[in-house]
Parts: sequence; C-alpha cells; structure tokens
Amino acid sequence: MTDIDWLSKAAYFSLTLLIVTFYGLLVTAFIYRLIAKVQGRIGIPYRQPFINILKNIFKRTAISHGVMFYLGPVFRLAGGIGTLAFIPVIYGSEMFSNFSMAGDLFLVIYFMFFGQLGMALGAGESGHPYSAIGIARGLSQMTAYEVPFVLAVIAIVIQYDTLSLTEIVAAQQGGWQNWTLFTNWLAVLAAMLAFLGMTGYSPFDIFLAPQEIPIGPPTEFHSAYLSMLQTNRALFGATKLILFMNLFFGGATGWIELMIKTLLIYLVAIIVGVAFPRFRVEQAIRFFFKIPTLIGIMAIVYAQMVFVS
Amino acid sequence: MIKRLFIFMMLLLLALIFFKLASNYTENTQLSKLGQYYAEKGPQELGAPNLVTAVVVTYRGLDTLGEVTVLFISAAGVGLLLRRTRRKQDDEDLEQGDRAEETAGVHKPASEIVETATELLLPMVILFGIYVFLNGHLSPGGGFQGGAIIASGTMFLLLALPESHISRLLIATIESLSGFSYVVVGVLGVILAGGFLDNRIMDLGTYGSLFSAGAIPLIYVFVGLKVGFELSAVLDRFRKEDTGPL
Amino acid sequence: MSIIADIPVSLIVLCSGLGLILIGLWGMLTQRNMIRMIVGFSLTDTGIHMVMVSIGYVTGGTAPIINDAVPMAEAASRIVDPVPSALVLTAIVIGLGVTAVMLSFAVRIYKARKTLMIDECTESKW
Amino acid sequence: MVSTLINDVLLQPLGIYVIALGAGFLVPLFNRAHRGSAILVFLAALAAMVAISGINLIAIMNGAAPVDIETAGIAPPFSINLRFGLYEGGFVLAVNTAAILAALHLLPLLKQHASALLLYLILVMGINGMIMTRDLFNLFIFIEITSIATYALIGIERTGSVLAAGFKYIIATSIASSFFLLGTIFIYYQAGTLNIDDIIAHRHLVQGPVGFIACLFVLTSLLIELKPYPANGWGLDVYETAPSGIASLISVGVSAGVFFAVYKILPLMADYMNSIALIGGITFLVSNVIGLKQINVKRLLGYSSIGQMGLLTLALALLLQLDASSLLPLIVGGLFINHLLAKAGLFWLAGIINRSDIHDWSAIAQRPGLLFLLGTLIAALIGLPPFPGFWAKWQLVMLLADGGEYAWISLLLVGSLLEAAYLFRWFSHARAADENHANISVNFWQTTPVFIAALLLFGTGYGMSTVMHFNATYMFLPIVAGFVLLLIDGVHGRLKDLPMLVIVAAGGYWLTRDLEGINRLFSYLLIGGGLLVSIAAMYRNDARKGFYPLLAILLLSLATLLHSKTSLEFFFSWELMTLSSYLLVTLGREGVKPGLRYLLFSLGSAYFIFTGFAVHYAATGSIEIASLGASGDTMGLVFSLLAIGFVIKMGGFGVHVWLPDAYAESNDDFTAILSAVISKAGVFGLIIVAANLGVRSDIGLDPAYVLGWIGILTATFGALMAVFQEDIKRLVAYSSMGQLGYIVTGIALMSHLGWVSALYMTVNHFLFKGILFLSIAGIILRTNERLMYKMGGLIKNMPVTFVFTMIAIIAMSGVPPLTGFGGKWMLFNALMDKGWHWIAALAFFSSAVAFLYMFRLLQTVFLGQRKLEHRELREAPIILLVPQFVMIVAIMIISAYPKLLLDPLSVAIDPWLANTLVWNGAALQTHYGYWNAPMIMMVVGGVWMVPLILLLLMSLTFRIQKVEQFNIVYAAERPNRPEDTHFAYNFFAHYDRALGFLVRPRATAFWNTVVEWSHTLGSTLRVFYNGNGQTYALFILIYFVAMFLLNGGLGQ
Repeated sequence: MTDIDWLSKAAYFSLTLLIVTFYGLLVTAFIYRLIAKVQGRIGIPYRQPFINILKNIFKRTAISHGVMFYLGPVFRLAGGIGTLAFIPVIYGSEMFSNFSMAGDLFLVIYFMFFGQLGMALGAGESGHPYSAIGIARGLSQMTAYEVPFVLAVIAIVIQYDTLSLTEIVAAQQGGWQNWTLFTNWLAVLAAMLAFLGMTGYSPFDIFLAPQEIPIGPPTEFHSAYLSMLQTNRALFGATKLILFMNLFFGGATGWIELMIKTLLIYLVAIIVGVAFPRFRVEQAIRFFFKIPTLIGIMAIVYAQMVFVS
Repeated sequence: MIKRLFIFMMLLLLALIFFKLASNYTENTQLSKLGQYYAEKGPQELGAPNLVTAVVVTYRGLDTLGEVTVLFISAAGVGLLLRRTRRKQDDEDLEQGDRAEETAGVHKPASEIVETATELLLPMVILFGIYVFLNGHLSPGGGFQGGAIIASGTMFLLLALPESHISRLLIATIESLSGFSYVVVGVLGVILAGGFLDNRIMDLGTYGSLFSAGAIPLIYVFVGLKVGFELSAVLDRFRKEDTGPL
Repeated sequence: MSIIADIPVSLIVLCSGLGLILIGLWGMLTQRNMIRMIVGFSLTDTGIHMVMVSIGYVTGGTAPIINDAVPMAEAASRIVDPVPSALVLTAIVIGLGVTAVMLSFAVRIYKARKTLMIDECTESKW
Repeated sequence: MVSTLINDVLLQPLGIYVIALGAGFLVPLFNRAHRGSAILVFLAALAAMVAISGINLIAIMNGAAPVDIETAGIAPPFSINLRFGLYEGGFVLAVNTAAILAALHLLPLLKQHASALLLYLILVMGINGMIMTRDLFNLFIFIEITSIATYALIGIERTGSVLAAGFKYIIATSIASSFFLLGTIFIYYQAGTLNIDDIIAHRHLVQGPVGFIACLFVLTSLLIELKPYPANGWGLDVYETAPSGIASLISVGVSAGVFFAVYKILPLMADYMNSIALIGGITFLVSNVIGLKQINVKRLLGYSSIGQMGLLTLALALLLQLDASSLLPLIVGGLFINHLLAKAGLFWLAGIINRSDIHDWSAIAQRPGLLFLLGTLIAALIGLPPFPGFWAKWQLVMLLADGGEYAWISLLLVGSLLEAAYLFRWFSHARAADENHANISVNFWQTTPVFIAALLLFGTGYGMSTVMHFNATYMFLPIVAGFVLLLIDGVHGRLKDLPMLVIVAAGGYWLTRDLEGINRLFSYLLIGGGLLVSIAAMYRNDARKGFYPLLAILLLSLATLLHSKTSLEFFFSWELMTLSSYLLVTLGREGVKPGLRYLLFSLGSAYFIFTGFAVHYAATGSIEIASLGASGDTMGLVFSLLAIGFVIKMGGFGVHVWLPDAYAESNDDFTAILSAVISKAGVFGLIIVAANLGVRSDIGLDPAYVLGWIGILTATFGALMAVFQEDIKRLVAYSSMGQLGYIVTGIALMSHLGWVSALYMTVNHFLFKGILFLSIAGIILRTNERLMYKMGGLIKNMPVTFVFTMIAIIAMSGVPPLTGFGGKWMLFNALMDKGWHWIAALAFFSSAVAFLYMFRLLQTVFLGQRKLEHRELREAPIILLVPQFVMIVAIMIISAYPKLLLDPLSVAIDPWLANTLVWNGAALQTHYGYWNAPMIMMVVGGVWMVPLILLLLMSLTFRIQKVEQFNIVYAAERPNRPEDTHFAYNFFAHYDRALGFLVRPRATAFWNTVVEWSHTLGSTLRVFYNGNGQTYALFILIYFVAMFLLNGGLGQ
C-alpha cells in the first residue's frame, strides 16, 4: 500500500474528477429544466451551467476582504474534490477507486465538513452578516440531518460488518435483491430523508435561500470565486450522490449505471423539493429529530436483530 | 404553658429515675473498702483522731488543695466581675442613672443593738474560728469550718458597720501567702516524706494532742486563714461592688 | 409510727435529698428571675449534699473520730464512712464558689440591662 | 534539697500543679508590687508548664515508664494519684501549648487585671488536672476549677450579651456537674472506692439499676460538657460572645479535658458505647448542617468546634468498639491536635480581625499574610493534606471500612463536606476584594500565635506522616517548593516564573524519572505540558502574589500523583492538587465564588475516591494501588466509587456545574492549565482504575457501560451548552467538558482500541485546548472583553492568533487531516467493535453539534465586522504565542505520523490489554476499516493545492484590491455601526428554539435545590437555639432522660 504509484493514481483521479464534474453540471442543468417544466417555464439550455462558470472565471471584478476570504472557495472546492478522492467510484475498477485506500466511510463523512468549514470562514471574513446567518442556519440544519444519516450508516455498518466503502459495495453485488435498499430499507429511508436536508433543496433550503438574493454564504463571492463555488456545487452534489449510491443502491460497475442511479436518487430530492414549501430552520431541525430519527433507530434495532449473531 | 407541662413531664421522668435509685438503695451495714482502711490504718498512719480530717487533709489532700483553689478563684472571679468600672472608660451598658446611685451611699446604718453586739461578739467569733481550725484534727471542725466562722464575723462587721473599711491589701497578702505556703508544705511532703501533701513531714507527736498529726494543724491554719479571708473578701465585694482598687 | 421507724434513717435523708434536687431543678427551669434560678441551684446543690451524706451512713454508726468514745480497735465497726463526709465538705465549698460567681453575674446583668429575667437575655441565638 | 526540689517536683508532672498554683497564689502580690512582674510570672509559669509536659512526654516517648504521681505518700486507691502516660502527656502538652499561645493573644486583655492572670493560670491547671487525675471525685474538682475559672474569664468584658451568655453557660454546666457528682457518689456507694482504676477493676460491683443510673449520670454529664446536639445552645452563645482567646481555650482546652475524662471512664461504659457513637455522630453532622446558615464568624467557629468534638467522640467510641485502641494516638490524637491548633488559630484570627460578619472579612482581602494563615487553618480543619487531620481521617476511614461501618463513613464524609462548605465560604468572603471595606491594621505580635499554630500544624502533619510510614521526603516536595517560592513572592511578577519553571522542572524530573508505562506517558503530558503552558504565564506583568508558589505546588503535586504507589500517596497528592488549584481559581477576576463551587465538587469527588480506596482496603488489607484488582466481590463497588470520583473531577454530566464558572473566572493563563493539564489528572485516575479494575473479566460490565453513557452524555450536553454561550471562556469551558466526555467513553470501553483512542484524545485535547485558552488569553489581554459579540474582525489585528486558533479548532473538530480525526475514528471503531451502537450514534451527533460552537468562536471573534475601538490592537504577546507554536508543531507532526504517538500509547496499555492495533505500513487497520494518516495528509494537501493554484493563476489577471470594512453588498454605504452589522449575539437563536429545551440549566437548578434544602434543614435543626437559658437547661434534662430511656433504663 505504501508503494502506490502516485503519478498514475493522480492521473486516474483527474479523469474521475473531470467526468464527475461534467456529469454534475449536466445534472444541474437537467434539474433546472425539470423544475422549469413543472412550473410551466422553458428553463435553461444544457450548456448554461458551463457558460456560467466560464463567464465567471473571466470576470474582472477583483476585490478581496482578506486572506481567509480568498481561501474560502479554495477550501470549498478542495473539500469537494477530496471527498470524491476518498470514494471508490466504480466497483471493480482499480482505475476509478481513487484514493479510497487512505480511509474508510468514516473518513468520507468527516471530510465532507472540510469544505464547509473553510467556506464558512471565507464567507465570515467578508463581514457580511447574511453570510454568517446563512452559515449558522446551515450548520444547525446539518447537525439535525446528520442524526438520521448516521443512524442509517451505523445500521449498515452493523449489517456489512465493515466501514470500507469498497467492501460495502462488494456486499451488494449479485443482483438488485442484495442492495441495501432491499436488505435494510429502513436505513435507506432514514438516509434518504437525511439526503433531502443534505442537498439543500426545498423544503430545507433556507440556509441558501436561492430566491432571495443576496442571502447565504456565497453572498460576497463573485467572479472567479463564484465560479469555483459553482463548480464545487455540481461536483460535491454528484459526489454525495455517488456516496449514497455506494451505500444503499448497490454501487455501480460502470459509468452508465452510475449516472442512471445517481440521477434517480437526485430526482427524489427534486420531486420532494418541487412539492413542498420551505421550512424554517428550527422546523427543519425538529422534523429531522422526529420521524427520520425514529426510522433510523428502528433501522439499527432491525440491524442488531438480524445481522448481529 | 406547654413548656411548663413539658418541664413537669421531664421532672416526672427524672423522679422516676430517682425512684429507681432510692428503691434499690439499702443502707450500708459496714464500711466501704476505703472507709475500712481509713478506720483501721488512719490513726496510726497519720496520727489524727478525726478521720474526716485525715481524709480531707492527707488522703484526699489534693481535693482539698483543689477546694482551696476553687474558693480562691471564685473570690478572684467575683472580684473580676464586680470590679469598679473606670469612670473615664465609658462602659456602654452602664447608664447614667447607675452612676448617681453608685456614688451616693445607699447603706442605712445599723441599729445600736447590732452595733454593740458586734463589738462584743466579734473577737469571740474570730477566736472561736481559730479554735475550730486549730483543733480540726482532734474534733469536728477544721480549716473550712473555722474559716467560715471567721467570715461570719466579717459578715457581722459588715452588717453592723456598713461603712467599715476592710483592707484589701491585707486580705490579698494573707490569701496569697497562705495559699502559697500550703503549696510549699505540699512540696515539702515530696522532699521530706512520701509524697505531695504528705503530712508526715513533721513529727506525728502524741496522738490526740494539739500539736500532733504532723503538718495537719499547720495546713489547717493556712486553710483556715485563707478561707476566712477569702470569704470575707467575697462578702466585701458584694457589699458594695464598685469600690476598692483593681 | 412503726412503719416510719422501719425505714432506715439514711433512706429518709436520701429521699429528701433527691426531692430537694427535683425542687431545685423545677426552680431553675421555671423561674425566669435569675436570682430565683440561683436559689434553685442552691437547693439542688444542698439536695446532692444530703444524698452524699446519706450514702456514707452505716447502720448504727457514729462520727468517725477515734478517741475515747470510739477506741481504735472497734473503729471499723462503729463509725460511719468518713469519705462521704470529706467529699461533702469539698462539695459544699465548690457549691459556694459557683453560687458566688452566679450571683456576681446576676448583679452585672442587672447593671447592664436593668432586668433579671432570663428570657430577656436571648440576643445570641441560632 | 534544691536539686531534689527541681528533680523530684518541678521537673515532674507534679511540677505543673505546683508551679501553676504557686504562681497563681502569688500573682496578686506580684501585681501589687509591680504590674510587669506579675505578667512575667504568669508567662514564666505557662512556659514552665509547657516545658515540663514536653520534657516528660519526650522521656516517655523514648521509652521511660509512665509517671504515676501518688500523693500523701500512700498508695492508691487510698489516696489520690495522677498519671502522666503517653496519652495524658500528649494531651497535656497540646493543651498547654495552646494555652500559652492563647495567653499571648489575650495578653492585652489579661494584663489589665491581675485576677484574670491568676484565673487563666488556674484554668489551664484545671484542664491539666482533668487529664491527669485518676480519681473520680478529684476529676469533679478539676472540672469545677476549670468551670469556675472559665465563668469568671467569660465575664471579663462585662457587656450585656457576654454576661447573658455566661449565665446560661453557668446554669447548664452546673446542672451537668451536679449530676456528675450524684453519679460519682452512687458509684462510690457500690464500688466502695473512688479511684478510677480501682472502679474499673471492680466494675462487676457497679451493677443493677443503681450502677446503671450512676454510670449514666457520670457519662451523660461529661458528654453534655462536650456540647452534644441539641443540648449545646449555651456553648454556642459563649463561643459567639466571649473574647476570642477565651473562646479558643474553651473550644480546644476545656473540651480536651472533658474529652479525656470521657476516655478515662469509658471502660465502665461498655453498655453505652452505641449511644456515645450516636451522640458524637449526630452532633458532628447536625452542627455542620446548621453551620451552613451561620454568618457570624465566632458562632460559625462554635458550630465547627462542637462538630469537631462530636467527631472526636465518635472516633473514640468507634475505635474502642472496633477493638482498635492501638490506633488511638494516630486517629484520636491526630484529630485532636488538628482541631486544637486549627480551631484555636481561627479563634485568634477572628479576634484579631474583629469582624463578626463573614461578609466583612473582605477587609483582609489585600493582606496575603493573613489570608495565608486563614487558608492554612481552614484547610487543616477540613482535613486536607499535609495537616494532621488528613492522616487521622484517612486512618479512621480505613479502619471503619475494615469494620464494615459504611454508614459512619458516609456520615463522616458528608459532615466534612458540609464543614468545608461553610468554612471555605468564609474564606471566600475574605478573598473577595471589596473597596467598601477599609483595610485593617494588624499588630504583628498579635498574629504571632496564629502563625505559630499554622507552623505547628505543618510540623505535626509532617510528624504524623512519618509515623504512618509515609515516604514523606518526596511527597512533601510540592509544599517545600511552594514555601521556597513564597520567599521570593515579593519580586516582580515575570521574574518569578523562571524560578518556578526551574524548580518544577527539576522536581518533576526527579519525581518522575523512574516511571514506566502509563505513568510515564502522563508525566510527559502533565509535567512537560504543564511547564510548557506555564511559560505563557509571563505575559502578565503584575505582581501575581501567590500565583507562582501555588502553581509550583499544583504541578509538583501532579508529579507526586504520578509517582504514587499506594492509595494514601495518591489521595494525598490528589487533595493537595485540589487545594492548590482551588486557590489558583480564586486568584481570578471573579474567581472566588466559582472557586468555592469548584472546591466543593472537587472535595466531593475526593471523598468518593477516598471511600473507594477504603472499600478496597477493607477487602484486601492493602493500600497498594497495584492490588486494586484483588478486591474480590467488592470490585464493582470500588470501581464505581472511584469512577464517580474521577468523573466528577472531569466535569461529568450532571456534576459539571462547577466547571464553566471555574474555567471562565480563573486567570486566563491558568484556565489553559486547568483545562489542558489538570483535567488530565482525572483521566489518569480513571485509567489507573480502569487498568486495575475495569478490564478484569470478573467485574461486571455494567459499571463500565454506565460510565460509557455518562461519558457520551457529557460530550453531547457539553457541546450543546457550548453552542449557546456568549462568553468566549465559557464556550471553550463547555467544550472542554464535552471533549472529556469522549475520553471517558473511550476508557469505559475497556478495550485496547478504546484506550488508545482515549489516550490519543487526551494528548490531542491537551494540545488544542492549550492553544485555544492561550489564544483566548491573548485576545482578552488585548480587547479586555470576554463577550464574543463585542469582538469581531480580529483576524486583521491578530492573524497569528487566528491561524493558531483555526488549526486548534480543526484539530478539535475531527475534520481530516488533523489529529482530531484519528481520535474520533478510533473511538467509533472501538464503539462498533464493542457493539455500543447507540453511544456511537450520540458520539456522532455531538461531534456535529461541536461544529456549531467551533464555527461561532472563529466567526464572531476573528471574522465579521471589526469594532472601531479595536482598530489599533496588536498581536498577542510573543510569550503567549511561543507555547502555542510548539503545540501547533506537535499537532502537525502527529497528524501526519500518528504512529509516533500511537506506538508508545499502545505499549503503555499492553500490560493490561493485548495489543489489537494492526499496522499495514502506515495504515492502521481495525476490524471495520482502515486509516492511513500520511496518505490522507498527502491527498488533502494535494487536493487543496489544486484550487489554490487555480485561483492564483486566475488572480494573475485580477487587480486585487483590498476593500474597506463596509464595502460589502450594502454598496459601500455604512449601514450602521459595526456592532449592528456583526452577526454574533445569540448566534444560534434558531437552534435554541429547536433544541434549547435540552440545555435549560437543570443540573444547576438541582444543585441549587440541594443547597437550599440543606439550608432549610439547617434552619429547622437550629430552632432549639432560641437563646433562652432555661430552654437550654431543659434540653440538658431531656438528655439525661433520653439517655436513660434509650438505653433501656425502664427495664433495669
């Protein structure tokens, strides 16, 4: 393990990164179009997210509130890339297993905080109160949806007796009936409810508040900073989808399978988001502590009864 | 009222305890071990016919020294408590009215009969006191009794002549010296005889005579003097508390 | 008459002494006037002295003075116990000393606050 | 003849009487001749009494036979004899020493009246007599001599209240002694003798109802003289009103005499032993409960005195019941000498300061010398080391445990805790500086007796330690070091830090040089870490009186703690640590009140530990820590007691209420030591206990599982409470509590991985909390503010501090790649391994909650809008940054190469738990997963560089310009002042609306209720003290009747 070929690993990972980012941006466009369709609008063209990023990169307004402000998007993007780096993307492919040998599921979950923390600090230095408000709300909501998510994770760790993502995926191979979705649907239900909060779509989108510009952490970021944030939003979103896919939906043995599965997972959040109005933060917190937590607890009880000999 | 009832109940219970004591009491028909020893050995050992005196002065001499001490300190205590309030130093609790009362003589002079009787009896009372303590080892009586008789003489004097002056210096000197001498005699017991307060530092003399029983008469002289003067001092203090030095 | 005569003399003294103690205690506990409380104490004290004396009595005994009246040889069987007599002598003097100090406290308390009532001297409590 | 006089009389114990009486009789004459000569005679006589008792006691201790003084040249029982044996000698010497010191204290009053001089002399002689006489009636006489002299001396000042109190005292004691006389004469009636030895030899004669009642009268009257509850109001009134010197003599001298008299007659009282113990116990407990309500200093001391006498009586009765009279000198003697010196000293101090209300004692807040004396005496009275009471209580509790008397142990410890509460509350008031009170001037000579008493306490404490075969030379090193530093305490503040560091480093090295295993690890952490953090103390330039000596004591007591082989050494160091850290807490701004709470909880914790050790001793007869595992059936109990103790000290859930305030109000640099270093002592204790007890298979798992839950609840609630703090230090304090919770859980796992994670987190906690609190110290130094919303934007002024803080926070949060992740990862793995899934879930939740407060700290202090008045602030002083930098380097190294740390940790645990760490190259593998720290570091570094380089490349095209403070989307118009633009106050209001109900201060409310109830109980129990002398007298009567009825008098 120590003698890994860093160069080829890095090259393979760059490829993964490119594919996932590209895919993430496409999905973003697709989702916007879908929402527009539901609301009776035409929506954006598929190229729009790519154009946005390129446009922002080359925008010339260049101000800085200080070093930390400057580093915020860097942290944010590094968080997204790093999370992806620790997830094996395609099952059975050494090429797309990335750096998953460095750590297990636990590492991934904790590394997801890395970008958020850096971003929060960067936004904080801007001095804009809305940034701080957004972060405070986002963090609070995070503590709440983490609960059902973690309960679900513990349930499947009990189930598969491992923390290694590769092994978890391996255990789900051999047909759809082996997916966690079907072997431990309670855990999946809890995790999917948590997923709603994680994606930041309605009804759990108050910390971003996309409609009421300018509110939320990216308030003060523009131009190149914004482009990095937008890239990360697509990348990180896709990464989380891949994580969920690996944990609960049998992973993927090829890119096509991956894209179909992740899109379907994403659609869950979108459908709920289109259908429900927005929660206030404390309502969201209370929500997660009720039904989803209960389901998560049941999932663990179930796992303890069934899988612990 | 409830409190009174409660007190009554408690005393009733105490009476029950006392009843248990009394009902289980039978009169002694023979002497206790100590009594037996004193009765049999006392006369030879100490040479004092009055066994009570032998017990008081020698066998339980330490008690007696303590007793003298008690008297000494209660006299001192009374003196300390009833000492004169210094005029300059304002005692908060002392109100203006008292001072007037203090300064004015409030004692009525005694009647002529009392005065005369006192003049007549006083020397005899004192003489009797001296007799009692000198013969303490022979007959009923002793230092305390004699001292008390002397003090009663003082009482006489104070009743008859309320304004009469009793020398504090004299009292202090005598009580100090006699007390100290008592201790010295006691120590001599260690050096010359068997132990502290042993009366056999002097010859036991002829059994039943005045100058016998070793140091007992000597001790009784000191005790008598001391008691007499101390009681007198106490009486004097109470007579008119805020006078005299100290 | 005979019933009384049968009761040992020392028991009578003993019971009187115990009774005196109770009376004295009653006085100390119920009389609010300090002088009366002191009187109560004196009664108790005297009661105790009586008890002490009664304890020393030996049936038919006489004063423990060994002279012509009580020869040395018969002493042990004819005299009362000299020890309680010696003790009571001491106890009396001690009682006297305590009484004297008590009285001087009473005098000073009266000087200080113009009252002798014990229940008016309750400023230190709890 | 002269030589006979000197050798046979004056140098013998008899000389005490001869000299006292001779001098007493002559004082009036000397006084008339020349006042000065009377005083001279008086003092010379007292000195001679001390000398005689001293010489004779030394002779006896060197093997001479006990001296029997026979009077009248006739053998007892036919004459009175006195005895001067070992016990008598000890008591007499102690009383005489106290008496001469009290005389020095009282001299200004005494010398006004010659009769006072002689009364005092004879009073002391009376006490000597009570101790030495072997004759029952003679005992009565000495009691009366003592009493009458006391009466007279009480009345020396003649104010209304003291006279009234004195009269009540006379009535009460004269009733008691009347009954004594009555009992004596009836004993004589039955036994035919008055000699105590003779009576004991013929005790079969003392029988039947008469014997029963006679013994009852004698015993009860003596007990009443000891002022048992509730028949003791008269004593309290005198303690309150009498001159302090007299009160001290009543408290320590007269009581000592009576106590010894009780001891003498006890062989007759076998039937009454239970009653005696009960009376002693109740009196001890109840007086201390009532003491809680007391604010009058001298009455407070009165309650304490009565309580202490109760304790002595209890100890005496229990010792005899348990057939352990060989321990009398150690336990009863130790308690007695402790009470004697400490209580007398306190009374004298009360007399010198002359403030009756404890609230007025802030008058001495600026007088370190007086505070030192007050603190020493109070600490001694509570039984803290190194004073005699500590040793005695230790021995007593061990003995009681051995005898299975656990109810008495609880009573003893609860009572001691209550006593500590009110005595240290008094000390707190004295500590609290208050400008309203003018400083007082104190005569140097007046304080000399107090000072001597304090010194004697130290001396006797040391002496007792040698008697107990306690390896004293090194255990006393902390105290010696403290004294040495005290000598240079007048020097400028910064200059004192260096000697302190040198002494602690040398002493610490010397003490810990031979340690191995876990102890060695902790010695690096506690001593090395403590020294590192202490360097920062130099950042302050004020005098810091007392700070450095106390810090040296604290750090060195940690070293002795690590060095401890026996539970006694451990407890000694633990208590020393408690005391010194308490005093250091009180040095803080508003540290006095939180300090008291800290102390009480620490003492409570110490008492749990104490009891645990006692149970262990009872089970094994050993005090070796290494033998803890041999406790047999009681193992679970020992483990639980010790664990509770350590958890309290670590601020466990429910008993954490002391923690936030103590941390917040201490000096800022000391908070760093408190959190980073001292809290680790609890970890050490817990791991020692776990190692010796917890890991054994024959202990039920249940206590450990409960401990695991306690740990995780602590973590969760610590984090939740930290979220809602506005005060930066309180925030980090709650965070400390939470982080320690994880460690507790890790230890509770009782698995190799669990322990490795616990130790790893311990090291990590030291590093990041050290950095955080030192950073905070710098921030507070610069801003003079503790509320976070009053800060903001400080990154501009203090960039280095910001970076350090940020790294510390990342290390704390568990975000990879820094150290925190490893701890969380191992803990989670270990929890899953053990099957503690629910705890794992909560651990996850609480670490998520922790993000809230961590972000808040960074955001509201360093980011956001800077206040106008903070524009000119400078970076924190370099001396604060240096230790932080060292710790940052350590964090970075451990982050990249955790193996460097994990290997020694694993080796240290090996003796108890088999190594389960599997290394695959640099990766650590467990049953569940794997963790390759160097690789993670590489990957994270790599992925971090990518966007950074990207941004740098892009920014080549920028013309970066720094914007003004308000140049945000408000379009560069200042909306208002920075205060309104800085979102910081009530940062998590929404979270409070959602989850705030969880963190309403229930624990505080609970403990407040406990306090309130104890006070209510105190008020209820003291209703008997209505101030009426007749009520007091009635209670005495009731006592007699009750004793009669309780001991089955009706059936006799």
